Amino acid sequence: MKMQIKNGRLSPYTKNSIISYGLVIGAFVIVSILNSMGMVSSSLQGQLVPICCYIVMAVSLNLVVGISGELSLGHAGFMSAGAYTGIVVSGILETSGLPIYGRLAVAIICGAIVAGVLGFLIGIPVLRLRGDYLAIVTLAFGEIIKNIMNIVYAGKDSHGFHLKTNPDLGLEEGGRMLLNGPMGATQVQRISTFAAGFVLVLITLFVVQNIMNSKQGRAIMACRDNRIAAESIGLNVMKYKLMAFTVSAALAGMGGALFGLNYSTLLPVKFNFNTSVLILVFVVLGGLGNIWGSIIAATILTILPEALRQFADYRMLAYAIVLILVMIFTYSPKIKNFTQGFIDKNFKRKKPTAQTEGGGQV
Amino acid sequence: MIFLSNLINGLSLGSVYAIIALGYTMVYGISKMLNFAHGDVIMVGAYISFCGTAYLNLPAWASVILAMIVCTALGILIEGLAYRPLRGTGSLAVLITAIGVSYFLQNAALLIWGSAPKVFTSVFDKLGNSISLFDGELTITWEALFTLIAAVIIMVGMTLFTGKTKVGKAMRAVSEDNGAAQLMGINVNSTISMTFAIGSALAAIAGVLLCSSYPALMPTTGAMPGIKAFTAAVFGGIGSIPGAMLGGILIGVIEIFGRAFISSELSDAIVFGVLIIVLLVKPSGLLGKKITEKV
Amino acid sequence: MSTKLNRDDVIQNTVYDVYENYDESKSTVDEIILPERDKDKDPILDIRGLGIDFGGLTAVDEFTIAIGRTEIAGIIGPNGAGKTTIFNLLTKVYQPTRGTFLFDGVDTSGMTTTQISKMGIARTFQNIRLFDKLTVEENVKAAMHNEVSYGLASGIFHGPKYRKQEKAAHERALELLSIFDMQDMADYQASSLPYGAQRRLEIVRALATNPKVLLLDEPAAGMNPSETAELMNNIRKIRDTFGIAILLIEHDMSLVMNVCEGIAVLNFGRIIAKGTPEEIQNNPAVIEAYLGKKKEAK
Amino acid sequence: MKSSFAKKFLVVCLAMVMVFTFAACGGSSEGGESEGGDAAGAVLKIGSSGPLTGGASIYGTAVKQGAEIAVAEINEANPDLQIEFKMEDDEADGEKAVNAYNKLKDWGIQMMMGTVTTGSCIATSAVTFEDRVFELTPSASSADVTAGKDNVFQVCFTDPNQGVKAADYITENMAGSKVGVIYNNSDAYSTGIFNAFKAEMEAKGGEIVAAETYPDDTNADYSAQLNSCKSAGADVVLLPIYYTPASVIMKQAKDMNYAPVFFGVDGMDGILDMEGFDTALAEGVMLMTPFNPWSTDENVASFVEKYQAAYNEVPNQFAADGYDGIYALYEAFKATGLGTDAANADICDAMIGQFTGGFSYDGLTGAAMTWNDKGEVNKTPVVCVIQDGIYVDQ
Repeated sequence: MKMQIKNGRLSPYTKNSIISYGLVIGAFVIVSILNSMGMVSSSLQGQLVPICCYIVMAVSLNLVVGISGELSLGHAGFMSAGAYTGIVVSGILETSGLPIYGRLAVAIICGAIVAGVLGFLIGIPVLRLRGDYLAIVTLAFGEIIKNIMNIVYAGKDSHGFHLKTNPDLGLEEGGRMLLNGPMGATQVQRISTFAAGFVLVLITLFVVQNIMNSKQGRAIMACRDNRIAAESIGLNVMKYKLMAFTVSAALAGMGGALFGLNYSTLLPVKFNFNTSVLILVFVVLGGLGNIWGSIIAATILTILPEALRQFADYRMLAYAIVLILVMIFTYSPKIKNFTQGFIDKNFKRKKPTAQTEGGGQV
Repeated sequence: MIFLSNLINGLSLGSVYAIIALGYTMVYGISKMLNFAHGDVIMVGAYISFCGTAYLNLPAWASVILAMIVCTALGILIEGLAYRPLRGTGSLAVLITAIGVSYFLQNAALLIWGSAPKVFTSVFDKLGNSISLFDGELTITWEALFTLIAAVIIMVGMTLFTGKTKVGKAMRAVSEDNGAAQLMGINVNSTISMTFAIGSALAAIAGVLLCSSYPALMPTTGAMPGIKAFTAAVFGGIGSIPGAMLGGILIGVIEIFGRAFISSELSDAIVFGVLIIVLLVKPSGLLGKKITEKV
Repeated sequence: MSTKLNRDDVIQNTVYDVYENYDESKSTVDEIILPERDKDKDPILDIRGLGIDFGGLTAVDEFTIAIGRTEIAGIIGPNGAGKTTIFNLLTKVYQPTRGTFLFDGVDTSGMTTTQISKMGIARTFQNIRLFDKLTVEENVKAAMHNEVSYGLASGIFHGPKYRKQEKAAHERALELLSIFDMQDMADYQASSLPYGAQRRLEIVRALATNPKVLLLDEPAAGMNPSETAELMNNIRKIRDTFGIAILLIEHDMSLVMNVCEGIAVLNFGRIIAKGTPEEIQNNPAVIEAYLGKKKEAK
Repeated sequence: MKSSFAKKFLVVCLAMVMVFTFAACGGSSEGGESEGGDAAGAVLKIGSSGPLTGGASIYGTAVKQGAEIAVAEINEANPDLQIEFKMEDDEADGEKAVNAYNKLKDWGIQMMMGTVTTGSCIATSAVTFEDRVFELTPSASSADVTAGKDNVFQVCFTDPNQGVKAADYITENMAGSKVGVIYNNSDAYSTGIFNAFKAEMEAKGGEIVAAETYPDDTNADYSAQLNSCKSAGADVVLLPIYYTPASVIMKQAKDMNYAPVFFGVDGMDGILDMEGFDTALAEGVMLMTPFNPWSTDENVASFVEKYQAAYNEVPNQFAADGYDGIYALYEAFKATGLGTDAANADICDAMIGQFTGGFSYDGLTGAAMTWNDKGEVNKTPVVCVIQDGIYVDQ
């Protein structure tokens, strides 16, 4: 049973990391070149930033769902925390003379910090629960964040920054409303760019993949694979789950800030349960714990509804059918067995026994 | 009086949640999956009943039966086509498929019935005016009354069914231990189909009751009550029939009370906040079984 | 009696070198079953009247034994006697209803599983509990989290501290795996290992936490006689190499009688006998517990 | 292994989608007809986006149908200037609306008659402003839609405008009444009207005894809010909301024997056409609407007739807004004297000149509509009361 593992063989993490970076950088280069040649449609161009955001969201959620093994249905909540923080910060800095990229960077960092702190605070109670109970509580927190955003009003004028739960901010003439309760943020200066999105995706990949390949990542995955055994070797399960949750929330905050600053308006309703589910779909379809799978799934599923526009009214119906079929096609044991022979022939792994690999189960 | 009136409304809304939650809980109990499409089966049920009365001129009771039949068939169909191929692959794959089914049902309804909301004629329309007490200070609608009664009957019925009948016992066996039940000669597939059938029939009833009280019927009608009922099922302890009932009623009452006495802006936040607190104190819900992992 | 070797010796010497220096005849057991060589030191585990009830049912009661610092001790008993429950009590998976135990002289009341592990009790599980989707090496490295001490920032940025400690951890993991000659399997996914290798990996993982006491829950379950024989050697080897105490639960009497210096027999949650293997073999209460009373046997 | 399979599958999918998108973006997959049109020099491409699927699709669909009637009329009447109209779905979501607009840009949009819903319109108008594409929204009514953007104009009233008008009407014609309000606090439209209404009521000395909200939830229970209004003694209940929740509120009010005067805004229009709605419930409801399908006006009657023939339903205000939107664009464009081959930016500037330069249009939703430089329309609101299932002008 000697295998060819030693000399020069890449560890699975390194290999996956290279694929992920390669995909992202390759896609960026290709799109940039095509763009400079004027070959990218407006439709795709307009989606470049959102795609980057959704990749960040998917990869960060993968850290919780795939790597830490906890089903979270409230990821959009952290996205909204980041988005609104980013919008407010960028709005405050608008008159500061900071260059746009500097402002974007500060806004994104602030978004990450606020979402991260929120993730930490929410994680403490939430992670005491398990399985579907944890899922429902993350859903609840996501809804609560959305609900609270509905009553937050913020604005700035020469007296500085105002934050209230009613619209009477008493802004003086020339003051500007930054957050307007249920109307969300309006008149946002759109400063997100594809290049910034690209950098953000790289940062996210760097953080998540390096964590996976570190002491912390091992501990997080150990807690996922077997909680009792993890405790028995002295791992503080709560600590590592919280770590994954917080990092994931912070990354989601970054993605949110980028997203928020890409549109001139942003309603709190945008970050409802459906958005959380959408991101979860990216993660599951891309494969749990599989980072580059998340990247591809986020990209395809963001483009797909647009690509299906020609089906007009049947568009979302087609999307639903595609989603169901893809799930059955990739996860059904029967179809898997059917294709197994084919795969074995073509992609033989160097593993001693052919047990199923990671992917499917929580 | 305001209190009483709100309480009655809360109980009525809660009863609808309870009936929907029953469907969630049964399906969860037996197949350990969160069937997010359940809310949309409610919507289909309501549409069928609407079509029954509006286009086929059926009497109200017949349209309800029609809705139950169609939803039952739909439930079995969904389970067989979308969920069965994924059995044993872990709950997450099925969860996403359920979301796909939910999208599918909503968009199919949109194509069939259009986006314009239909006004659902209450099945209790014939009973005339609502009950008026205390010189009209307090009114109880027939819908509220019958919803509550229906919820109680259904809960008692389901408890008896799962406790006494052979099929019900088979369901319990499958939900306890799928593999062992199979070895005991229980047909797991048909038992699970049966559960979906019952859950979907309940969904049809819930849809009719929901739309009798809140008559605007749209393709997205089922979504939010679905999520609330799911919350209710977890609140009461998912997998437990009395738990679903209790959870549903409590969520309904908390929602209405929160809206009436605290803040209508934050009523959802209050509902979810209470849920979180309860789960932190009792991690498996009010009446849920404590899950212990054998070491 | 060279029971204490340092690790480097082991990796270089073979098991058998160690065994040749080991004088088995000197290991006798007294009433509190401490081997001669451990007598002058405090026991590593001093378990006093441990008991736990589940609902109204008493699963374990008045469990009192002491384990010497380098002793190999065994707990035997029929199915359902409460053996694994004792392991769960010792690792604080359950908190005891009554009694307590001292570990290395320290009262463990109120400690958590994690704290117990940090103090130096490691265990394996009757039903194997590996980190299935991690590789063999990662399974071992995961248990070395105390010596791999870099923080989250290093984990993210992979700085010099990360590289140094990861390299050390990698070497140490291979070293530990080599005890069972598993270093070549380091990159396999844990769940893909054959059954016996999974059991061995669990032991290696437990050892990686640097325990003072190793609890083995049915280490020979599912093994054939030759594998069991090998396991026996390995158990002794581990004790000698690391100088630690080993407490094991086992149904395989040949293993227990050959390896253990002291044995406690459990029935219905209570100790019905304790002593050396010979004493146990000749104890009527034990025979009754295993074979039943004569009139009940028919 | 299976996940490797999943990956392969995904890769194939990605490749397909990429090909798909690039093929579409290659610019002219649908370009055949439009190029032909350009050659003739007489096709004006007007795009729009609005919710055609999802919960708000009723509004988008109505605008689309109304606009299509107008387009058909124009194309029949004027062979020299044909209008090509294309409406993309945006699900009332800002992100999707920008996507839809970009899709229209690939199609070759010259003017935008949209976006239908407010939130989406704020998102697209920021983009059309940058791209210098003239935008006339039929129904996005928030002041934020036009704020700071010289290229965006509205066919409908702004929300604050409606709130102010409602408060004025109530304080003048229903003096002394105690007003309760039930509004959707997660909706910009509803909140916008309410905030302006409240401010104006305070200024005019009107009394708001209860202001109740509900979250964005189509099947919510409103009994708690109604109870609050009832116990506060409100005899007029302002419903600055859309007609779907309003229909539920009316039913629940009847169930609890509460019969205030309901006062609706333009979102109330459409309530009588709801399938299955008991119009008796709406008897006596007052509403401010710019469009009355039962009006005896000749243009309105002709539009209603065509609309009913084509879609078998009574047009609502959104349909009329869509119709007016297309006509206003058409008339103003003719007035600019530009050819259809003009650059978007030129069309945009010329159109802005028209709209702010005294251009006036007689539409279904108001006679002699004019626009100010803030993009707001100036027309007279009509308060109707529902009697015997139709609107009667007050």
